[in-house]
Amino acid sequence: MAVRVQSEDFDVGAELARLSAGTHAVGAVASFIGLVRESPGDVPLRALTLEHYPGMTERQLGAIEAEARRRWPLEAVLIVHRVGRLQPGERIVLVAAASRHRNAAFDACRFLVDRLKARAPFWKLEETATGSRWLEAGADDQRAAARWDGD
Amino acid sequence: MAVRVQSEDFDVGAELARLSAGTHAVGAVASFIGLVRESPGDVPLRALTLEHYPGMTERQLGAIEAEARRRWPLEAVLIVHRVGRLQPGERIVLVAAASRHRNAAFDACRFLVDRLKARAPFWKLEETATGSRWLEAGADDQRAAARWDGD
Amino acid sequence: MKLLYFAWVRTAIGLAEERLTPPPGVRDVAGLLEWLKTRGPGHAAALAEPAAVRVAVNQDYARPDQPVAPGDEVALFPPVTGG
Amino acid sequence: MKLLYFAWVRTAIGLAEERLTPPPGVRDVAGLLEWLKTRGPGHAAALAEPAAVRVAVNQDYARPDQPVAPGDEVALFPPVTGG
Repeated sequence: MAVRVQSEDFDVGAELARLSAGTHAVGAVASFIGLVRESPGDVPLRALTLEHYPGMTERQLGAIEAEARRRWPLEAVLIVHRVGRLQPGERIVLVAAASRHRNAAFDACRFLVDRLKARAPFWKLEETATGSRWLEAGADDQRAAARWDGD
Repeated sequence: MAVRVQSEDFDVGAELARLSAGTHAVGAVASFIGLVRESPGDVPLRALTLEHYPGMTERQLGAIEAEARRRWPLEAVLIVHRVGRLQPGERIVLVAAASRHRNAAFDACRFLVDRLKARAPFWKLEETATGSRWLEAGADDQRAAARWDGD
Repeated sequence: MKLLYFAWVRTAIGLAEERLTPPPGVRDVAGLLEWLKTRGPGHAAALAEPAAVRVAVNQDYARPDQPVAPGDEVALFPPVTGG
Repeated sequence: MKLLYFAWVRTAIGLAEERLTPPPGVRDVAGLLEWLKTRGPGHAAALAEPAAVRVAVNQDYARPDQPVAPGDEVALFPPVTGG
């Protein structure tokens, strides 16, 4: 399965190895790991709770994968996204693209991450000593996703 | 050590985990794995032998890492490059950049790979049933590296 | 019609899900949001700024003029923040 | 002067390494390559097209006009193909 939503952690080494297993056609695997980072402000982050829309989230991720495969000659694609309550330092997401050549792998990986951030139905609840609040979407993420639209 | 040249394989999961271990400042790890790919022509590739220039190779990789750290706010950088005789499907190189934000991680990782391909003293000897030949450098790699010069 | 709410839209409305039968005059997403606002103070608060809410009809993003039908699954949620 | 050869430069010359004392007239990289060509048929073949060979002096890339001194480590190799 190229697209998964799960609460448990994933094994980065095993997941990436699978993208080039059983074939000698892959010359490049580009990947991205997103982690729960400490909050930039004064109040320490206790946890991040990730919510999703079961059904639609997987559909959107599948559509993002399909678009990447239309745009670049890819041998394999992987998106694994966690949901639930995560501590600082924990992995949230793994995105990877495997191709014969590195330019396709790099471009596709970045495209997948940009599109995921802008379109996949996930929401983050930030929990600190002073309470909880839903994170707002960044205008940066919308811009990052939009730069692929003109291609 | 952020830069290593070795004949043995590397553990991708362990190497990438180390980039964000002991800190909660890393929000993004972008990475690249290069593998021995089957030859595009009719004659199957038997093996690729990677030669390097001990001393200069490590110095050049260190200089490439230092330049990436000057250009982007990075929490960690990793380059592991193998030498010796490798079979199709085997890993050749792992390059990774860890940062608070994904744009720096992505840009730095691609910069590291482009610069490594253009400047780090490694050479590939291709071995097939019909003999051995030294691979020629691609003009693409010189162009890919040059696009960072104007920044 | 099955309505689903996520993130702060869910906490504002106080429900994750409800089944409703909009009046015949509700024909599109914009009309549905206007009608939902009248369902209670939580709904009114969640939909005070309709531009802050994203809508999906049958699990695809929908614009205000997209038609809605009684059998649809309609979801309301804030702009996404995954990854 | 310590000379190092890599990849097809090494196989053409038939040596990975040699210690040489260039004549006093050899002052820069270009002059060194011209003199090396005269050292034998392998050297002449490897250096037939000097533009195809990269030169490093003391482990840094060097241009044709870079000075060379007797104590230097000078390496000759093809354009790199790692990664």
